[in-house]
Amino acid sequence: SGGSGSGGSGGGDAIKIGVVTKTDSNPFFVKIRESAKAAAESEGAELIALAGAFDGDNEGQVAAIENLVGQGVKGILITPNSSSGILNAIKQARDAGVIVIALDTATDPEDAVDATFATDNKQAGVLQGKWVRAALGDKTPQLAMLDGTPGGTVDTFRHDGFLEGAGITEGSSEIVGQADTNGDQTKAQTAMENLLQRAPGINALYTINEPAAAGGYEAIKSAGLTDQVTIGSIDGSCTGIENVKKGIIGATVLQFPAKMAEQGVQAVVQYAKDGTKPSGFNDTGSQLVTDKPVDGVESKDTTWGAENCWG
Amino acid sequence: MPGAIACADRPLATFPLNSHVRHVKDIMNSTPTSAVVTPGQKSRSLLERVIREPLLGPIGALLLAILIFSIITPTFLNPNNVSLILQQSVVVGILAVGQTLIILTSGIDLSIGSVAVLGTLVAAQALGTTGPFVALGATLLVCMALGAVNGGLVTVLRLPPFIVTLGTFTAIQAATRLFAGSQTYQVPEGPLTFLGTSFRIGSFSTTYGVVAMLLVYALVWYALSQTAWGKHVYAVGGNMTAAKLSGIKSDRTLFSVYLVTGIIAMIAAWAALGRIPNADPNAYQNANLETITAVVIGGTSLFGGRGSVIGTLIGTLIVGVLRNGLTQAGVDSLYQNIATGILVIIAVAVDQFARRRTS
Amino acid sequence: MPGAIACADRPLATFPLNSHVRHVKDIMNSTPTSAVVTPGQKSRSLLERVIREPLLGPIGALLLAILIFSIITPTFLNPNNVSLILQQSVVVGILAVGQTLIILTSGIDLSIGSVAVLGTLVAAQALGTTGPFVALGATLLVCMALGAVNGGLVTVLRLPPFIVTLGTFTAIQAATRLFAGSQTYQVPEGPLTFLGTSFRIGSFSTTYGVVAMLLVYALVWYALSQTAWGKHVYAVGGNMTAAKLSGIKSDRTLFSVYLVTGIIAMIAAWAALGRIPNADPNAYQNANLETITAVVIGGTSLFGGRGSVIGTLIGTLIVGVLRNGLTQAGVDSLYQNIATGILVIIAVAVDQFARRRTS
Amino acid sequence: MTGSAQGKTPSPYALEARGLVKRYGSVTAINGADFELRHGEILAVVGDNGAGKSSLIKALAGAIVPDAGEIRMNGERVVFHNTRDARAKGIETVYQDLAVIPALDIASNVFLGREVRRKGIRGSLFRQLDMPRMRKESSAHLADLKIGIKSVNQAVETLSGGQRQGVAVVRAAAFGRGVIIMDEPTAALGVKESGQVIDLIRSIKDRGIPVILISHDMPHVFEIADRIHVHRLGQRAGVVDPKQRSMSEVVALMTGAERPTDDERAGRV
Amino acid sequence: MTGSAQGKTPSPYALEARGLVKRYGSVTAINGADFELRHGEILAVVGDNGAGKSSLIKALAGAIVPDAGEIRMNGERVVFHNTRDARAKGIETVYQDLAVIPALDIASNVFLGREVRRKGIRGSLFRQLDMPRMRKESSAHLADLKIGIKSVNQAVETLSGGQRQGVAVVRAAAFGRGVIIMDEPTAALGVKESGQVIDLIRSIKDRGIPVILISHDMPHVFEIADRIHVHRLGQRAGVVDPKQRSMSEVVALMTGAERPTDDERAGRV
Ligand SMILES: Nc1ncnc2c1ncn2[C@@H]1O[C@H](COP(=O)(O)OP(=O)(O)OP(=O)(O)O)[C@@H](O)[C@H]1O
Ligand SMILES: Nc1ncnc2c1ncn2[C@@H]1O[C@H](COP(=O)(O)OP(=O)(O)OP(=O)(O)O)[C@@H](O)[C@H]1O
Ligand SMILES: [Mg+2]
Ligand SMILES: [Mg+2]
Repeated sequence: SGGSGSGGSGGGDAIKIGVVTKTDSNPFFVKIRESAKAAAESEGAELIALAGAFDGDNEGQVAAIENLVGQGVKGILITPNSSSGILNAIKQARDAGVIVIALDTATDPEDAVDATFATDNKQAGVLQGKWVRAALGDKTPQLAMLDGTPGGTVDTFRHDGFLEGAGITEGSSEIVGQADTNGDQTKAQTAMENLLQRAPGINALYTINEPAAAGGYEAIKSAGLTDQVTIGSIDGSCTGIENVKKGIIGATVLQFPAKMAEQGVQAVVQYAKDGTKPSGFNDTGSQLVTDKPVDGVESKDTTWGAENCWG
Repeated sequence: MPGAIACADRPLATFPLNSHVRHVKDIMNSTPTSAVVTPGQKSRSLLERVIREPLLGPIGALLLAILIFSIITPTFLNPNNVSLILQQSVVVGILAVGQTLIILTSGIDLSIGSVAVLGTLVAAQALGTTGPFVALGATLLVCMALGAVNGGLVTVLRLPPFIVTLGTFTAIQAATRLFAGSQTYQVPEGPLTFLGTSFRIGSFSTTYGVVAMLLVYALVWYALSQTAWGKHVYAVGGNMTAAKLSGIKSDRTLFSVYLVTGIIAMIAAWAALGRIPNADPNAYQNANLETITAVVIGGTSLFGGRGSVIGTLIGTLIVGVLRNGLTQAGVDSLYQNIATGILVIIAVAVDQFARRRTS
Repeated sequence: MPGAIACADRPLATFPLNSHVRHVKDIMNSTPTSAVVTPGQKSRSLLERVIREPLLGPIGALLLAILIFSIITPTFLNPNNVSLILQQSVVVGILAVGQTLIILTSGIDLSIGSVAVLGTLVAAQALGTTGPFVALGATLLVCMALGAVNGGLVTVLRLPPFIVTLGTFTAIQAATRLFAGSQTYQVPEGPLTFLGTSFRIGSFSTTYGVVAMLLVYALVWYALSQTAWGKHVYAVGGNMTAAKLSGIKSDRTLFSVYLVTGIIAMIAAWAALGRIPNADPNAYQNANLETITAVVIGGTSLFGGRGSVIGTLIGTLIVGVLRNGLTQAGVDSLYQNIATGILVIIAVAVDQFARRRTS
Repeated sequence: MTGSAQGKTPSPYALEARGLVKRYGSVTAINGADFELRHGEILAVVGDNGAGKSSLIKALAGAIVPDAGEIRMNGERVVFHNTRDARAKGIETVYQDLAVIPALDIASNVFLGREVRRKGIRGSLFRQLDMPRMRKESSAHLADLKIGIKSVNQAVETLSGGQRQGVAVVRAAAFGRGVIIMDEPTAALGVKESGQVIDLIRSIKDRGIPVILISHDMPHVFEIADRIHVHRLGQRAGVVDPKQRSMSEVVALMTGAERPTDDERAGRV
Repeated sequence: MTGSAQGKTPSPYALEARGLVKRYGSVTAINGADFELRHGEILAVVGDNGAGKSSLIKALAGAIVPDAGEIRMNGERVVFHNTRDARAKGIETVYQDLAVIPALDIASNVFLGREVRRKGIRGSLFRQLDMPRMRKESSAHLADLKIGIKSVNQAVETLSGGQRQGVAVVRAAAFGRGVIIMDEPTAALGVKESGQVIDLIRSIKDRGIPVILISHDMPHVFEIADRIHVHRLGQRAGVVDPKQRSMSEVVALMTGAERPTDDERAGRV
């Protein structure tokens, strides 16, 4: 089985693996890329890392898959930009005998790929939401939401999960402001500054990732409202954990990108060796990290976080 | 040879172009309906007419890139891989035709990609309630309407195309997301994905999208070089005042270019659904920069009035070849970006060098 | 009044400008060192010299926007909010000065944001091993070197600025990510974040970054309008051939513009660290489009040779006011984008209208 | 567009203007100018630099829309919104700044705005241009002027100043049916080439088409003009008969050193 | 840059060229042209359109670099890589296409490339331009030409064709010290204004500065030139003495209808 796409030529029998991330810019994907590189090296495999040009660059990811298949890889690890946008290319790759593993983001339907190694982003959002709500105590939430890119799969899962966890419905008056930040700190800061001008009573802040949280915090700090606003976030980068420790972010949800990448690479190598295909959704887990634990949400402290963070 | 030679009243035996002078005089004396042409035209084959001298640079750069990649990677010249490069170039390649037209009029279209993306969503949503052909018709209408908005603002209000299309780009992109509820829409196989269908010519397999792209190029090449409309496009872009004084309906020409670009965006939207049967409001965000790059690499002047659509095709292919070839060579995307940045500059430098040689 | 009047050999009592003619003749007869000037100049105050007629349009658009937002929102004219708008404009505003210079030479700089971003990372990383002033020096060197690369490719190889800076943009962005491992680097408070420090003038609090921005504008305004270098920049952008024939060191002028833009990018990098004390390889990705927008809204021609840096300041503020004002008015971000797109077009339309009135 | 003159006896004027005004900001380029062109005549327009000659003929050619005043052709009121309107009435113009497209070849420039399509379906359906024919015709016309153009495929930007002017002259001469206006058509031309343009103007007159010639070249003007319109300070100072006035008198009129007679001032010569 | 002529007796020529060649692709614009300009003389250069006159003087002014041939000033070999090199030797040129910057005002155009800075620290340290002085000087120079320019703050693009030419002429006349070259300086000028340029050229000669005048206006040429260089087919056909040859003979020489004498061919007049 397999190998039909490789053309049989090339030097030696080093297994070639492709990894296609959403972009090259997000440290999360950089962590995936680097962990995959390291894992591949230790397995004696060769890894080619490609990426889309921006969040939503389906064409770029499709081209990357096509070019990797043409190059003769055994398996492709991909963090799909949109859960359904690149299914054709994935199917063609699988038809050519390449196994495709989704990392971080599941495809829709899930069995479009051989296997998925991912965080449950919705669940991560729920954790953030629950914690923020509990930390607010009796106060009525006055929530600002610093979203990522409108329409991104992960962005939507986290956003929806947060609202579910916080017990707030979309469109409710408890949401006093929302802005798209593309997960970018500068944009997040400008957006938060402007939101605070309009709604100085904001007491809860959802952020799509830790850079957005840092940007939001800068704005809150210069407005002198640090005591008033509870900030939640998702990612688990070491900078983020550090920020939790400093009290800049109230709590963050730690993800495990290195686990996803390592398991993915190992699965491809396994397949190349004996044809065993991985399958199904493999949750790599998410963990709330905070130094201010609340009742009803299981959490770990920043010391644990600093040991398990990435980047 | 000095241009003054036709003034010579006496034969100048030592003057090489004298025979040409006589020839011109013969024409003057011949009956006006005779088919005598000046020597310069006689020797022009179709190929020469399609590939004009200024294209030698881009073609050279493309061939050089192909040569290098076929040497350093074993897979690059596979028919499959060549077909892939073409398929990957389809959407941006089609959009780049519209961009060429607009840049020829000394404009620029930053909205072109967003129009096509909105087109894919209109098609996908209309498909649910109507048939595929109505959906395609609706897409065409929407894309043309947006082209008309751009064109109207540029011609009637005389606003700078950069600002107009930046404004519509921003507005259309946001409107698309609202319209789509930030969702993506799957499109089932059918007429809407037709341009993604493969077929074989001998052992070479390609898609109808590639054919559509080549057709668009051929059509617009024909319109630009063989019709009065084309001359007017060059005239309007080369010197608007002179074009007006020459009695060209410059506003109408300008407006028509934006309308045609709308139609081209619709074809690109169709091809995009063929390539990825999933309408996504976040797709093709860099199409404006990518198309402009293809146009400029192809030797078209950003100041208008000079250039050709064939150059743009070559420009598109150069970018496609670079991306594919670098992947074949096992280069990671960050290094690919560095390499692409440098190679694009080199490609244009080769062009400049070739041009200075021939002029 | 016809321009021919100075030719009049006899007094024309009915002709209103006749006194002016006599005036000019007086000048001719006066000693060359006398300080007599033509009436046109006498009445020009400093303000008039700074705010030239073509700026009335952008200024009108800005005032209109301010008026509308101060009516529909209660918070807009708060000193705090005004200060915020200025602070939010600092980085793009400074970069837009460099962009203006390059556009005046009929170029374009797509790399300007990426140079500044690389600058922030160089500063942040150098800070770890050296002192803050060495770090700033290193940043200046890197930014100037990149400006020199752009300028060298444009002047020596005569490549189109669009392609050169697109190439360097792509390459620098990728290189920055590699260099930083896509990590962000926190910068502790100190000289590197100095431009983020606030101070008060009366009840109005602002940052040194705002002051730096205004200083950069003032300096470049002076250089453009009061020095020979400025005249040469306009000449090179207005008509390169004529500039060359007039004996201007056109290549040197062009190169110097790219170098100065490098310096300005360094100042922007410094201001960026003041605003967000965290060097992020992914920041300011849209700076190229944003700066070009500010320049064009400010009335500078993308074809070079016409425009002013004061217009760019107003253009920057228009964008800042729109974004802030729409948020104050409670408009959601997608609707904000739609509104911004449309409002930017309206701002430029107001400008065009004002211009047609005055010409 | 039809004015009150309809139904009267045919007008003696091919082209006529009354009280034209055109302002550019604070500059009044045309300041209430009158103008009359008789059928079949060659009318020279002379005047100092900046007198407003080009502005005047631009108004007559539809290139600028006057702020006030009216224009009549054959006694009938006409309004030109653009050069196309004027062209439709048979008015062809050589502009002082030539109005050629540098990057286009000579043949395309000559036929710009009135391209010839191929015969048959290639022309009607596919709208293909008959480039060979346009090339042949342009090169025949240009050969008449003997300005030494090598090939009509050349881009206009590669031509010398005089050759460029030749292209503009040929374009107007080839297509004018009603009135041909030439704004300093020989300014960049050599002695021989100027002579050929003068011959060309004469042959246009022989075809019965009136010509307006703006020129600073007094010997040429006196050689060829039937009447001379003297323009000064944005107005018509008067119209003189070259057989009754000397060159130096005309120059004096241009500068205002001499006064026109009442008939001259009223254009009755 | 110093050639073999050094140390010899002083050259009779202010500017001199031998065997200049310049090709544009397949067009040879200068085809082995010789050229001599004597000290203090006015040398007219005449020739058909496209004969290569502009190309020749562009080579002399450093605007194009010839493919072959050599140029000497006062007998000394010079190589001009650009117009700055020629300017540094005192050669000033009015180009046929004027070389003005449309968007800049008149004063800035006149002083372009040699701006005057303010006195004192404002000029030396802050490098501020002395715009009032530049304006005053330009308007004084322009007033001499009487081309009716209202204000030197006007952008050049708002001027009439003739006024624009005046600006270019003034610029060259004001700054030339070695040689002044004028390529058809009166082409767009009116009778009076042309006369003023001719007077200006005479006054330049009176200052002892030699002038090269390209013109198609034979009466002007014969009025003012000390010698006439006839250019034909990219070469010097000969140099004639306007006192010995008639206008029609010179025109005949330009077209090749008449042959120059051996002395004329060798430039020995
Ligand atoms: N577009 C314009 N904007 C401002 N002023 C203008 C414009 N066009 C012409 N003028 C002014 O109008 C006046 C008349 O110009 P016009 O070109 O008609 O003169 P002209 O008689 O043709 O001169 P010439 O003999 O030099 O060609 C001049 O003073 C000129 O500066
Ligand atoms: N940049 C160029 N590219 C190609 N050909 C050129 C170029 N410049 C000049 N030529 C050609 O060189 C020849 C000589 O041109 P040049 O301008 O020197 O003639 P000229 O004697 O000044 O004519 P005119 O009296 O019309 O100004 C012409 O045939 C012209 O077409
Ligand atoms: Mg004129
Ligand atoms: Mg010439």
